[in-house]
Amino acid sequence: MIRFNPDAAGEKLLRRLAGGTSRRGILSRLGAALVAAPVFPLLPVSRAEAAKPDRSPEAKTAFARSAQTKDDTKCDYWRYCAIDGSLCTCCGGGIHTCPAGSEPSPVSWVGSCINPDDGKAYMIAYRDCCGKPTCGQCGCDNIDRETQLYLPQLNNNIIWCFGTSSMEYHCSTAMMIGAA
Amino acid sequence: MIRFNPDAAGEKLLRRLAGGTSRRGILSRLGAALVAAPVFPLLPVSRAEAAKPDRSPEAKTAFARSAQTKDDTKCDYWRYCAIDGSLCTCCGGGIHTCPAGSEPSPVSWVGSCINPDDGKAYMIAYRDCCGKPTCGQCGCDNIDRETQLYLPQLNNNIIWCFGTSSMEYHCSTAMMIGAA
Amino acid sequence: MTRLSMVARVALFATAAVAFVAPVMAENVIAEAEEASVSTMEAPKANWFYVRGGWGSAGSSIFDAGTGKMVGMVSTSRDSDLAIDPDGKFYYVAETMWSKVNRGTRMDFVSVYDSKSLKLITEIPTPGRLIVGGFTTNFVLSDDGKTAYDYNFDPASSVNIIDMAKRKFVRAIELPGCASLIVNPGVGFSALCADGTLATVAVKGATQEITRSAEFFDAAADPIYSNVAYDRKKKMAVLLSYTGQVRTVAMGAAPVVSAPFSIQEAGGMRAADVKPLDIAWYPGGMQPSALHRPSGTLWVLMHKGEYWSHKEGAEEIWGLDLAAKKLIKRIPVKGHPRNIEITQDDAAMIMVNGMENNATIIDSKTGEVKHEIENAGGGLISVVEPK
Amino acid sequence: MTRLSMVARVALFATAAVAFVAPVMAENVIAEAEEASVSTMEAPKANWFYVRGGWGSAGSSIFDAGTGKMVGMVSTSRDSDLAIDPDGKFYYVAETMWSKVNRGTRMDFVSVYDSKSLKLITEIPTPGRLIVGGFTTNFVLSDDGKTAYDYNFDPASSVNIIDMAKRKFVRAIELPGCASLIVNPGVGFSALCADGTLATVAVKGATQEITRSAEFFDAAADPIYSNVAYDRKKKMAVLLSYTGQVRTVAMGAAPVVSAPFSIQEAGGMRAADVKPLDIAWYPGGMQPSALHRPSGTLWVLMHKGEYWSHKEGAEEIWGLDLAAKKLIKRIPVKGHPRNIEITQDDAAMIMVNGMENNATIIDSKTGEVKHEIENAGGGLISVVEPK
Repeated sequence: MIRFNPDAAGEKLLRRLAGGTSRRGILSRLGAALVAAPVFPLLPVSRAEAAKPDRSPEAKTAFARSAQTKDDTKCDYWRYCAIDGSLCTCCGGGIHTCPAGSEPSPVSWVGSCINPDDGKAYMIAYRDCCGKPTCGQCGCDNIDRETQLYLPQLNNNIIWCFGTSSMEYHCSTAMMIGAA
Repeated sequence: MIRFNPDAAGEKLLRRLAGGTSRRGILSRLGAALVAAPVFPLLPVSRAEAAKPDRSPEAKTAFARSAQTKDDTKCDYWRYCAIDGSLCTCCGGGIHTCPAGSEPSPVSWVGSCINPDDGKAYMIAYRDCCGKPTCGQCGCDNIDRETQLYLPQLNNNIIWCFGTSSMEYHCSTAMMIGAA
Repeated sequence: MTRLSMVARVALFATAAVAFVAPVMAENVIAEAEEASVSTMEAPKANWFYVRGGWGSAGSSIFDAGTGKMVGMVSTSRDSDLAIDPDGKFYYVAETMWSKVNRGTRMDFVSVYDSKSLKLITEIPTPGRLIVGGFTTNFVLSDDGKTAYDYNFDPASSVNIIDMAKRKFVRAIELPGCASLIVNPGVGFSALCADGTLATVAVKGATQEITRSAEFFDAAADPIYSNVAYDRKKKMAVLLSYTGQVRTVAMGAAPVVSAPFSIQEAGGMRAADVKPLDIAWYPGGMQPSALHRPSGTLWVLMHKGEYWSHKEGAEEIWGLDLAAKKLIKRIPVKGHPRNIEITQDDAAMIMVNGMENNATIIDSKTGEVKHEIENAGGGLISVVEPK
Repeated sequence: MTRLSMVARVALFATAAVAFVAPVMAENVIAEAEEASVSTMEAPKANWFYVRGGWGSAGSSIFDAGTGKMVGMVSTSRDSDLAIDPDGKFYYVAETMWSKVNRGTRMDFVSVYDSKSLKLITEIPTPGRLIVGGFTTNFVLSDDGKTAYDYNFDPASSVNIIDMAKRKFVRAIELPGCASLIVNPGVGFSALCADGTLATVAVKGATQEITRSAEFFDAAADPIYSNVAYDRKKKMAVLLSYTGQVRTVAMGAAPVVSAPFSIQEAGGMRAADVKPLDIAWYPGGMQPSALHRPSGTLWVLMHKGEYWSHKEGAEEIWGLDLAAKKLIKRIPVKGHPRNIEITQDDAAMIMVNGMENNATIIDSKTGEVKHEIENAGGGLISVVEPK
């Protein structure tokens, strides 16, 4: 089983996109990041690595301070720190399950959210479910560390229905990738 | 100039649709009425004929009692007694003018409305303007003598965009036909 | 661009491949990456409401009457009509599309969805249909689910017959002056007509015979709501007029229309009439009544007002025992709802909704509000009819 | 059905024929039947606001800032982008459609509308575009209106170059890691990049040269809003970051980015920073700032809060003199608007709108609310830019 290395990917990778100095290097990495994102959700993370200390600043956002871990049909559920759209959990789907008749996008945007139960940051992939009209239930727009179009994997306005048979937006899931 | 005969068409014609006894006759007349409607708006009416006494019951509806004749961008403007939709007067059009880029439907539903200034009933053709997205301004749904689908020219739910290049509904006009 | 697209495609394959890897449950792996999946629906259930969104909406949300939760959505494009296969295997959507959304080539068809996967199975092209929202009687299925009748208006009236077993359009029958289709088992269908009659179309292979009842209502003075309820088991339709006159129709080759009775008189009040100025309780809304078939109770959205207020939202829901012709319940209701439906099980749960897109689920036995659902949709409500 | 259709066609001809009959004004004819007509627009005016409907909307309503009245609508299908021809002759809409509304074949093109008749003139096919709502910098026109740059993301970044004079797609340029296009007169275009630089694409016939500025912002820690304002006359762009850092950019082959200054410091407060917990005034919204080009004033939607609240609706509108780096006005505002734009005339009328689809027109000089428009639309606002 491949293990997810949060120092090589995840938050640090995303930070590096903005903080590096070699332009060519950054460009090629950014290109890779765009397409590598869909692979993230499939890599388990070991407890040892996930157990690293809380890495601010996002630990202290207003969202993180009031987030809960009990009800994933509410906007303040901890994984939804950067979600925008209808929660699939309110639409007949689940936290990582698209409602019947819709199709999960193979690519996604991501967020780095704090689980209040252990105080640790996890990387979350927001996969849109596509191919049906907007669900309309439980509309949320949380924006912890959400950025603009030039950093698209951290932007929550884009309709992430690439690679699906229809680009109609139905709802959004919040899949655990691993520790961030 | 052809003169409009309110005894041969208009309200009486519509009443006759429901009140006749010869089934075949009614059927053929109804078929004709459906397609004859668009011709109504083009026939002027003489004052003599329009000056007939107020013919109830519609004279006394709640709408008729509170209708006004000054502002055709309000739902209570007298001609709007059976309109459903956005008023074209609020959308860049006029009482009988479609907003730029939209197209008047050649057929329409009709209403019989009282002008409070003279207390008389007039027949109004509600022509939809078609081919653009819904205007969204000044939504009204007035229902004096509005009926159901089997009397379609008196039903205001149908999208009356027949014979236009697009059936997208934009807004509704209220054209004077003549005395009812 | 080419290079990146290739990488993207590789990534897609990677996703598919890893999906077959078994999850690792070992204690030292806590934050296991999750897999994307797609849920499956149950077959249509008696306690589900199918709620159309507001004007222009493209979906019908399904809510469970017990939990008040959304369980799925059927794609119902703007001004389309939904019908539920009596066997529960399919959803049928009669719809109209243009090749460029609001322009281009018009296409009319019935889309067939698998009721469990909600995947589109096929489309059955038809010659056209009436484009209107808010009516239940433009697209109806025969009791056995094998034939669909799809009303067309262009602006001449006709009915398209569709063979749902063979999934193909059969032929159109002209029907000037009539609309509001009621299935007529073993015969074909019936329809309300502008001359105050009920037309019955006996479909016989490639021909049909159209007969008319005697005139029994005044389509201009006291119209019958187009949204007629039909009871498959009793082969009975229930008609409600603007003033609150209620009639039942025993369907058949020569349907028998009962004498009317007044919903107000059934409640001990004087009957309402067609004269404005008089104040009375009137039915109102787009979908103003719902028939609970097992108990033979008609639930009607009622409001105080004058005549010609037939679309007005409700202040009360009235429960009418059709056999006894007695008003058995009055339930006050908030939000001026314009649509009502009731589940066809013993729970008999009512849903109402209105212009604000919110829905309320009410226990018809107690009048108790069970669920209030924001943004549920403001359009037509459908339920599964008992076969 | 055939017979009736024929009659219908005859009726249409009748309509057209009688339209030529002169109106009779004689005293004895009072209730003359009216003729249907279609209005014509004026060319795009400096005091018009083009307001996109909410999510999923298919139209942009045009409101006159003086009267607050709607004067027309441009068809802008879901998630399309609107651009106004600098010569005022055309509206351009970059859009994406499917052949069956939500399924079928994808088509991307730029629709060209005559600005006076609002009739569709032609469609210019393109290879694709980013489907997203709420951004001004995905579809931009060169100052002379002859070239359009249309951002694509699939999910690799590129820019489609479209010759608007010849009305054809020219070619696509790959631009990984950058978006938010700014036209760069005589050069091509520039774009903000994830590495904190500004990329400049010098388009030279069939080739291009892409250069980068030095890094000047942190795209993850303090992003610059994608909705960058650009001043054609001054050939200057204005950049606003989440914390309220303001920079101007002198466009050119090697754009010059000014040193940033803090909008809060310009108002005598301490600068806001990226640490949560601290409370400060922050910019917020989808379209959080509007540039009044004639006066060099930036109007910004501001709210009190913590960092990472960059989409939050406004409590105040701040007017910032860019040259003096001084806050010159604070206007309290209701309804938590998320979009702002300002007319480019001396009247300098502000429009704001928000989630409730209502718009407010405010006199920027007095802060007075001039018009409140219900259901105006909750999306992006556009104005005519001075040529």
